[in-house]
Amino acid sequence: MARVVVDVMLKPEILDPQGQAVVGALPQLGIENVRSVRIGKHIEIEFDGEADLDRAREIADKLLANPVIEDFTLRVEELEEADR
Amino acid sequence: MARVVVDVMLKPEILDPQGQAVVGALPQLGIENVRSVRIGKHIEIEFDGEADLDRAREIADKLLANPVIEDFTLRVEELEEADR
Amino acid sequence: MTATPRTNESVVAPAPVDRPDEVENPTPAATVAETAGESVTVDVTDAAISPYYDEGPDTVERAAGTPDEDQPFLELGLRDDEYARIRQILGRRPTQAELAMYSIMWSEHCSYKSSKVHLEQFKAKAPKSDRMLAGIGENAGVVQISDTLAVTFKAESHNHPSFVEPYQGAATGVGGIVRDILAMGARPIAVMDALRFGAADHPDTKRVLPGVVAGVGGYGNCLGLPNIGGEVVFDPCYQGNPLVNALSVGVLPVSRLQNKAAAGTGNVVILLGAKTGRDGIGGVSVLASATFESGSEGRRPSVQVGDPFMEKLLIESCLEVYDAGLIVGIQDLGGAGLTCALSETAAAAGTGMDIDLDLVPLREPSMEPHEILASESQERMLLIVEPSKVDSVLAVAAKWGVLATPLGTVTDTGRLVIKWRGRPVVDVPPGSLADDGPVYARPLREPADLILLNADRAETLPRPKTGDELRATVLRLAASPNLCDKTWVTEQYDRYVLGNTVLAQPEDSGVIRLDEESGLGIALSLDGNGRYARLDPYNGAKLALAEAYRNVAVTGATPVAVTDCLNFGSPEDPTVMWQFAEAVRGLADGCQELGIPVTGGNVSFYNQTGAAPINPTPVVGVLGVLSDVTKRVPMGFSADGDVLILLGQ
Amino acid sequence: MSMRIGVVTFPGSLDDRDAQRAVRIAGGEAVSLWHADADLHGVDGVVLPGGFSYGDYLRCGAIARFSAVMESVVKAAHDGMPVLGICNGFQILCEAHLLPGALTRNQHLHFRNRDQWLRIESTGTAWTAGFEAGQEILIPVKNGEGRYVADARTLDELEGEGRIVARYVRGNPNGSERDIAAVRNEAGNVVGIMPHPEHAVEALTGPSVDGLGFFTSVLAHLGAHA
Ligand SMILES: Nc1ncnc2c1ncn2[C@@H]1O[C@H](COP(=O)(O)OP(=O)(O)O)[C@@H](O)[C@H]1O
Repeated sequence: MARVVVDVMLKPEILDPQGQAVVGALPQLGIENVRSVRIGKHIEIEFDGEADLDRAREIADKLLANPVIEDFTLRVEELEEADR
Repeated sequence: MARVVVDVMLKPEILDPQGQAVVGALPQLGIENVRSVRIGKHIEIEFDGEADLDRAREIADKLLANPVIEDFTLRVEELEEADR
Repeated sequence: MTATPRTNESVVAPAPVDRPDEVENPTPAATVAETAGESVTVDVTDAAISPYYDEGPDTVERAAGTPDEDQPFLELGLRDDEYARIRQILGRRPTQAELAMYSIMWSEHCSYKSSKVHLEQFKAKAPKSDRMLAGIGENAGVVQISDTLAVTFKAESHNHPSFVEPYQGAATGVGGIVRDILAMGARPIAVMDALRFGAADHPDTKRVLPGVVAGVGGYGNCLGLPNIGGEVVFDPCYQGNPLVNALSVGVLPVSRLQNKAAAGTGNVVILLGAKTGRDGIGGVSVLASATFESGSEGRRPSVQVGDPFMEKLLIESCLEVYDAGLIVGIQDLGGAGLTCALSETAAAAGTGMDIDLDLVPLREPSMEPHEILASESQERMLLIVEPSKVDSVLAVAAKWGVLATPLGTVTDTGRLVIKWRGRPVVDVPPGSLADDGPVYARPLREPADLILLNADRAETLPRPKTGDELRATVLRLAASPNLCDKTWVTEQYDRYVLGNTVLAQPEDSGVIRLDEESGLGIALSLDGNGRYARLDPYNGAKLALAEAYRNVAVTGATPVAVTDCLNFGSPEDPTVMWQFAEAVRGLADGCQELGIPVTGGNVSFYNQTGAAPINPTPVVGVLGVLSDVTKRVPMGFSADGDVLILLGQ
Repeated sequence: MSMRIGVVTFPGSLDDRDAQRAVRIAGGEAVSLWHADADLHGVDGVVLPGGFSYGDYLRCGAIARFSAVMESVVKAAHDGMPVLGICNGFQILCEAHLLPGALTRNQHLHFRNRDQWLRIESTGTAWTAGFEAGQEILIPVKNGEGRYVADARTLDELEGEGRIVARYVRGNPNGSERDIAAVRNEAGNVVGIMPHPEHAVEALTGPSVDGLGFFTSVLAHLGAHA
């Protein structure tokens, strides 16, 4: 079996307050060497049968990402039987 | 330069209303061959200098993932100069 | 309150009686299996139980043939005598699924076994009222407020789940109480929340408070229910045990009142709403470990995750079903899931049921019968429908995109028979689960330190004497977490949605308009004072009642009914039990003196950290009626030159 | 004859009844439209109300955009029908590309409900013609994802063409770029606004009655063009 993984990220020029909040909290953990944190979405799509990259791209393009503010990447991930 | 990518997903037994809502919307796009969609977070951490996997794990564990309901995976991603 | 779960709070193995030191407090670091519970740590791996079925499910037939098989009833929180009674009721050992059902329904949480004898006073002392259409024992109390309209309201706790997972714990607390209101036939129209946290600057508070507030807001806002008030109180006694009490109120035409009785042989039992998963299975997972010793990873009970969108669809479909007169009975699924809904609806009608568990839509196909029966998956309702109306009900559900699944039929056998894979795994009298649980008159003892606490009089404290001292005192008070502005919290709640909010934060009461023509409306306030109740639980409960009553009255409303949420430590501690008994007596007496009835509520025990209980915290909600909300009195001064008058001493 | 204003109910719409009430108080006839029904039932204008359409778990408005009714609304909007998107409705209009930009997570990451001052910047729309330019109004804001963003060019364009309909004043509740609270399309028939005018139409329940102006404006506009 296989699934398609779509990662959706805010475009670099769009403010990511969530990522900034994490960066802001790091000094409390004593962590000083982080330059930036960006937070996006990780989406796993499982198909009946074969992983359908074209369909997945269509879903990502129309639904999962808003092209005005977000970019996405797409990849097929092979699953072992016992995987979730 | 390198960054650490953290993917945070709800544990498999936890209800994922977000993914469920997307599955519910797919027929409106004429897509019928999707079995399931699970939605989590995709986080990119950039360090000053080397990618620091241990630090990243600590950040993921303490700030990015909620161990009661989420699991995470971690990997280093090499970046080309021009990458986002 | 009857022998039924009055709350959707997570039901796990109840505390083993007489072993108070085992009553532990959940810690966030521990696994959910150990912590999602009401009170008690059940170490799944330690349960030394032999796998006891090798050829298929533990059926009724198999149970009858293997009377001597060891059963983990102690691990499930049942006492020896309770287990013996179950065997006596059934005339055999219970099956695995039956054992799970009894352990849930006879838990403190569902059976009210420790509180029942005290709560009777609410009925006994209740003033006669012809407004009451439904009272204690129903999903929520219903009060008639005009010729055609009635209001239903109730408060409930979700304390322990909110400590484990603050956001989801609080969110599902709101979701649960809203379903109670919905089950009475009402459209939910508002929520309130009374919150207690540890010291404001404690790290745990920093973890718990933002999540709880976001959860209350996230669920209520997404459901479209205005939040019209509540409380935020900080006290170190709640450090390891915050309180999340939610109240919901709804309105219905008197003629739409619903009940939970599964009446009418041949009627169809329909499950409406979300799929069933391994949510909050808690202590019952001990049974899973009995069968699957390895690979229990994926079998761990999981935190309940709320889906307010599903709940919104559930509300709309239920209301449409009510208005079309399509159902005979309805019950929400809360803490004890299908177990409670099936047994209560059948018990209420004195009927039986034949249920096919294979029909329940599952999120995880590998679920065992006891897991399906114990699951606390949110956003589900059970409907009883005449066969000729089943199609119409399914059509309404389809319109709203909600799953609706017939699971079986009502019978006249007086037995709740549940089949799985074609064979009966449950065959019990439903009343034995719902009504005939154990009842205990637990020992009471006044706390030894009470005299000393009371001897430490406020008069001994230094008083500000100069203007500067007075100024410093006022500033300190104004800046203290318990008195300072609560906007950080209340801004996260939608108070405008539905367009009928007449008063909300920062007013003393919330006021909601019910009828745009006549201006008929209601006022609600939710109050409690744990510190006072610690010093004097009898008067502390009265004080909470009086405060809520006054808050409602000053808006111009006439107070008409009371709900409560009684948060206490372990009932096995006689001093806690004494606090509880005193508080109940105080509330019942107070209601009698004020002439308004308690119409429902909730008891939450085992709120403690180690051996230290929280301050006894009875939280009281009072409902009032305004015949014309345009005449309400807000708390702000309205015009220059207004005269100030102090009433009372 | 009173004008008919449709109010769309998506699964998860919450302020639909409030929007209907506002239409009625303004003197119009409110017509309830259903997300799965492409028929606009002959209405003269449409309101997309606030709420969490389809749960809005993925991204606000992302799924609603694909509903049957939206196809008709998009078409009618292009033909000049007045359309007002409030809060979630604004998000849907952006997702449907009837308006530029997008609404993202509030900068402070919290849901925020407060009474908010706005300045009306453009009265050249069907929904704001009844206000005075520069008029300050007080209406509730309540959202978790209300921060308006667009690229700098789009923002400059909006400013240049006078298409910013309202700005937050006396404090920006969500970090919106250039304090933008409401924008319009070129023609001025489509307006998206983050705060809630429908919650400020009665003195009893709102912080003011300033919101009524949006609804009376559109009725007057329709009357004049009838
Ligand atoms: N958790 C809460 N949820 C909703 N409203 C709250 C909450 N906590 C406080 N409030 C509201 O905020 C306002 C101020 O609260 P508080 O400072 O406790 O005032 P009071 O002492 O008059 O009750 C009140 O209107 C109260 O209802």
